[in-house]
Amino acid sequence: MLSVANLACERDERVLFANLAFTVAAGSLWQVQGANGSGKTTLLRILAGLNGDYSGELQWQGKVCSEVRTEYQQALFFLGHAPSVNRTLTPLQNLRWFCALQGFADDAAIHSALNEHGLRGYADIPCYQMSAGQQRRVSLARLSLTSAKLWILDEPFTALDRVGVAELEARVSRHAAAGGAVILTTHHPLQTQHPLTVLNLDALRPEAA
Amino acid sequence: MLSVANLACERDERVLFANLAFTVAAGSLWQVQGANGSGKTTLLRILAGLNGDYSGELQWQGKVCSEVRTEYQQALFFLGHAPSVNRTLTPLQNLRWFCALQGFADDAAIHSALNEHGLRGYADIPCYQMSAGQQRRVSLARLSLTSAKLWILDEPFTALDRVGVAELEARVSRHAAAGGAVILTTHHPLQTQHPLTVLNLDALRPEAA
Amino acid sequence: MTPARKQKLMIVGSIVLGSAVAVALMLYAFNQGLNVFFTPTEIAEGKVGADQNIRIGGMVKMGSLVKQGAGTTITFIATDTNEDIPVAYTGVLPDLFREGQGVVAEGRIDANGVFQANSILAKHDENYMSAEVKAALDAAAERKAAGGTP
Amino acid sequence: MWQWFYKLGSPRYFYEMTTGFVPWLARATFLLLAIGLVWGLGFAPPDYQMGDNYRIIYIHVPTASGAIWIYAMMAVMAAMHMIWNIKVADMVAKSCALIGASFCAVALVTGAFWGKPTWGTYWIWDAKLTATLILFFVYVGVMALRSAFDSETAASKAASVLTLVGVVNLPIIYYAAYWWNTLHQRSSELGVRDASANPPEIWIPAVFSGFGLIGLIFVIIILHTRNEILLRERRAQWVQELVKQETGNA
Amino acid sequence: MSRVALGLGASLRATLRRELQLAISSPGKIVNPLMFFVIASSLFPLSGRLDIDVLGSIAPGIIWVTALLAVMLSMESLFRSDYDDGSLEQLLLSPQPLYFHVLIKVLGHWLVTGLPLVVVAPLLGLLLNLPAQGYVPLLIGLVLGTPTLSLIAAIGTALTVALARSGVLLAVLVLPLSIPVLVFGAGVVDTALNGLPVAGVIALLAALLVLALSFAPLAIVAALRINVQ
Amino acid sequence: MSRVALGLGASLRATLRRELQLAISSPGKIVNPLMFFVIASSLFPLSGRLDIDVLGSIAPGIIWVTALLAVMLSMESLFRSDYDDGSLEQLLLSPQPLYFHVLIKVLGHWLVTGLPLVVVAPLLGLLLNLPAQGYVPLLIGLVLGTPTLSLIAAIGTALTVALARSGVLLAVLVLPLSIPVLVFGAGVVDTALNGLPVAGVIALLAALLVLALSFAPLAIVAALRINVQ
Ligand code: HEM
Ligand SMILES: Nc1ncnc2c1ncn2[C@@H]1O[C@H](COP(=O)(O)OP(=O)(O)OP(=O)(O)O)[C@@H](O)[C@H]1O
Ligand SMILES: Nc1ncnc2c1ncn2[C@@H]1O[C@H](COP(=O)(O)OP(=O)(O)OP(=O)(O)O)[C@@H](O)[C@H]1O
Ligand SMILES: [Mg+2]
Ligand SMILES: [Mg+2]
Repeated sequence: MLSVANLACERDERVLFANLAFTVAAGSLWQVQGANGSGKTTLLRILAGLNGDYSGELQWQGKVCSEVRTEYQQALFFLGHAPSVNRTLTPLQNLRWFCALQGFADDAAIHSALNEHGLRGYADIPCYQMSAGQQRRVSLARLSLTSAKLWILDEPFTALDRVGVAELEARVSRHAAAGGAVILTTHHPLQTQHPLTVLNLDALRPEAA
Repeated sequence: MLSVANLACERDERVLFANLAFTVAAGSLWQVQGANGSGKTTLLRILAGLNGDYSGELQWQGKVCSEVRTEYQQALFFLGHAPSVNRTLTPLQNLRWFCALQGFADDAAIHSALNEHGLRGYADIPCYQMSAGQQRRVSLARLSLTSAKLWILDEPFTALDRVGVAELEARVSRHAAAGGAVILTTHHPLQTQHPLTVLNLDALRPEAA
Repeated sequence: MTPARKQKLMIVGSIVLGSAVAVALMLYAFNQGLNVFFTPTEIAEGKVGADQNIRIGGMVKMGSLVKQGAGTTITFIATDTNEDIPVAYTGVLPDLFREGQGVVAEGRIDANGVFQANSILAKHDENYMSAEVKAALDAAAERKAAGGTP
Repeated sequence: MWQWFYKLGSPRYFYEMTTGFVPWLARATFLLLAIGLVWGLGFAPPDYQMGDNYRIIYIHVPTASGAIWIYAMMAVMAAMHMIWNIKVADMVAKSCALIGASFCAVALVTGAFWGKPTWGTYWIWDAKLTATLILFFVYVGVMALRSAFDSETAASKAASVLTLVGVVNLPIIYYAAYWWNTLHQRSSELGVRDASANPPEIWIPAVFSGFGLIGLIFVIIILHTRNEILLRERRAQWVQELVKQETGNA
Repeated sequence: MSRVALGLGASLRATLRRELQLAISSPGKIVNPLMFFVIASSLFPLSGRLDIDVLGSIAPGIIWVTALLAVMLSMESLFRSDYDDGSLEQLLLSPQPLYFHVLIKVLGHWLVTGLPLVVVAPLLGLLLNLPAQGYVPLLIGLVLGTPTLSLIAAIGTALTVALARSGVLLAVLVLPLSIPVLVFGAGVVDTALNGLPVAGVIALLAALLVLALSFAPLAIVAALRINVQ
Repeated sequence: MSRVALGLGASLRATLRRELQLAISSPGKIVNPLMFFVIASSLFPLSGRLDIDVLGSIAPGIIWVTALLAVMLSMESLFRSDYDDGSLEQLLLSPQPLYFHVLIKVLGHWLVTGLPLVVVAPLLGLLLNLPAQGYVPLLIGLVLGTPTLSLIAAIGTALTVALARSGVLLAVLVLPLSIPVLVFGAGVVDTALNGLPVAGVIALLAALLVLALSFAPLAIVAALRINVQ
């Protein structure tokens, strides 16, 4: 689905990675690993098209990403460090807008997504009244609403309790098993049934090599 | 050292905990556990004196906390969700201010604290140029500078890589072993040699009981 | 003394000191006089030079009001019963403006000592009375002025 | 004394005490206002200079001085809330802000409409008028701050701090009278003290409407505070029982 | 599933609705710019003993300058929370046409912050002794001018969204760009007070509005893309 | 170890140094309020065809009002980043006397934002045709008045620090409280221009400053404690 060729990025004189080349196939589950500051966030944002500060080529289904931008964005779901949840709105209002941006409306689906993520009864409570982990759950409820093929998730397990982590691990595996693709970062060891491809940025770093 | 009697807190109609009573003795290591939204952050902020919205009594060395505030604050180190690191200043400048607030100046100690936390060579780089994990490390370098007895840490492992997590676990155990006391929250299983006391807020919740 | 005590003392000390200094400054200020609002007496005492933009307040002296030309230009004498100052004004007058009534004018004193007003506001006094009472009082005052005893 | 003080500080005591008291106060208020306004607006003789326009006085004066006194009361309540953490005091302060601002607005509007015929202008930057306007701004600031917070505790504490800071403005506003000349008349107390100038037909209705307005202030504050108590204590047992009773009766 | 596919119009309406919901859930967003407008305008007469006629003659200037400041300050929050919480990333990554979404967002914001300013402006006219023949031109000018100001301010906001608390920087970027609107806007009133025909100046204001409507969204989108790196 | 114990004075100096370092590392903090001051004052002459003498007579008002706005806008950032990144918690939990640290922080901020305004004010006087005898009173007034404005604005900032982008709310809180400073500050110039003695007004401004210096820190500390819940 997504293939990367010859990708290199440097920030403030430091080369984070160079000559990176890989292909994320349908049905695969990728974990980007590396020490703090190794460039995981940077890589994920480049893949999502949010950071243009790189050299190399990104291809989506064989076409250069920047040329099929709308198509690529339709197939992509990205979740960064920040939860993308407006604190003054309710989960329902937040997710309605998300759906509208994806081009559909479906309140029933939103409610069931919230239930799935352990937020039954929270649909109409303003998000500022929720704890860090609950806000993260609102954010992750999007995973049940999007029809995107490729998921890019930057430290999605942050702030989740143990049950939440296990559920998310399962969800991610299911998505890959169903023919989607997932790229994520996390510092904790993933427990999934699905085969995992690990991309270790520490090993790749030029000076480390 | 710190004893809590009859502590209760509610937020927006929901009782988070009630009748909480425990004593944190010197040399002990406490982990506050609970699902998302169970009130861990709230409890820690109450203990640190940042949240006054509770009923019950807090005592420090046998005296009511609010009456021996300065003394208590001298003995306390608190680290919340936010890293307390100014992004435009360098780690050195950040830590210098921290030391001044504790009433001393010691550049050599700051440099060695940074080295200990894997930030050799980063002392004079503005913090906004650092990754999430590196900023967290700057924040944690304070642990090597403070002479506080009681550490209260809210999810200190967030954003740390594996090495960082292991180091922090070791540091926390050492502090407890040396006669200090640590109260922390985390969703991941702690690996420490030191005996661990677990306070599970889920089990304590009135409706759960 | 514990450090906490010492801190508290320093804070209280600086607040007390600050208040004292502030009070002293204010007393000084009020002794200096802050008025930019002048009475005819003050003007007669020469407190105001020509061509300063000031406000004056007083009463329109009985019988001093003169309409000139088409009636939009008037002159009258403002008085505080002690001193008088002539005032000239062109423009629309408020309803309450009449002889014997309070007035506030803003403008400058010209070379001839006439206050050239560029705005005039009428002032009601602090008393309210019905038209009949006013008439009765006026009558009484006239009788008194005529020397009669009631 | 202290015991009573603390008792009044308990929302429940406040609520129960006012339950019996408020209807009577309301009736008395209504009577006073009715007499004062009907007499003042309908029957008092016209003023020799301003004719019937001066009748605005029966609304303007009480609302204007009310706005000032209500601020003072709000400040006392804020101080009590900050020092002793008395919740009822904060609820009263919240009610004060609302009606103080309304009174201030009414005084401004009536004053402006009165100013046109008497002074020849709706508005002039005179000391008293300016002071009233600033007071209105301060009220609005307190309310805006309160409504900006999500959390009730933070909102009430922040509003208290601002209220107390705003008190500093009051004497300064007073001395601003040195700055702008006062076109607005000085306090006349409507001749109540030395009944020489203003005849009784004019000041008696004013006294009625004045006391009526004071009554009205207290009635509104108490009703508003009672509402606030029910809202904030809605989970307390006594409120739940009250609600059960009410719904049972209905 | 009960999924309903939405056209562009419907999804723009969703963006507009969200903007209005945000305004309703924090009413200060509507009231505060208004209060700022009133308070800031009354600072001028307080800061000196002005002749009442002079005050009337500078009233249009005061009203327009404070309206400009009020619009600018209230625009500051337009993309702020979306940037902070990551919603802006979601907007940029959505397959929707950003141009229109951004335009709608600005207009929604204008509805809750700019329009109320227009409504209270006559009150300020009273306070500042604006001559009677100035009111209608003032209103026409503000109706045409404040959306333009909003759009210009939105460009500034988008440029500075990555910077924490950038109020002053925003002002430095936006004020010079807004000067033409200010000049023509206050000019409408001035012209009317001098008894001259105002149609020409009004047409210029309208032209500025149309220009802003068509080009500002481009600049805003570009600025947002730069900031969300 | 090379640990040096610090007294209160030395640790206050550390807070002051940090404030200055922050200003140096983002020079916009110093330059932007200045630019705002200059641009905003020059909006007035642009917004209407004013008689040059009239302009001179309203110059003190314009300069003071824009100085007030500039101080207020630049104060917005005083506790912002400290709140966002948690440094404020550390300050509140430190065993140091907050009263003095907060005071020093405000004064440090004034040094980098308020003082430069005083320095460029004469330039604006020139632009706005301020009569010659107005310059010295203007400067004296600004030197005494801007720190007071900073302290008042700091109370507002502290009260609103927990609220996201609260620029307009800040204005609504701070402007009414600042009116006395504005009145006396502009009054100094006005009085001087009318040839009257200014000592009394200056004493009043100084009294306000002293009052603010001693009481504002109390309010600021209380406000910060409320917001860091
Ligand atoms: C917008 C315009 C006006 C405002 C803001 C205003 C404000 C006030 C205020 C604040 C007071 C209460 C003073 C105190 O309790 O110390 C007051 C009282 C009073 N006002 Fe006005 N006023 C305005 C216009 C007028 C006009 C046009 C008149 C009629 C000439 C008037 C007549 C009075 C009288 C007779 C009192 C009672 C006297 C006293 O106790 O001070 N006011 N006004
Ligand atoms: N600002 C707030 N206003 C009202 N309620 C709040 C607020 N913040 C948190 N809460 C409520 O308080 C409860 C406890 O929140 P808290 O942040 O202490 O949870 P936590 O245990 O730290 O959760 P997490 O694991 O997600 O960090 C939550 O259920 C939340 O709904
Ligand atoms: N805004 C920035 N400007 C300059 N350099 C930056 C910036 N942000 C990050 N960097 C640098 O880029 C490198 C990679 O940062 P990145 O955030 O991608 O790391 P990461 O792998 O996600 O780390 P973490 O595990 O801590 O989240 C870091 O070494 C950091 O110094
Ligand atoms: Mg990262
Ligand atoms: Mg938490």
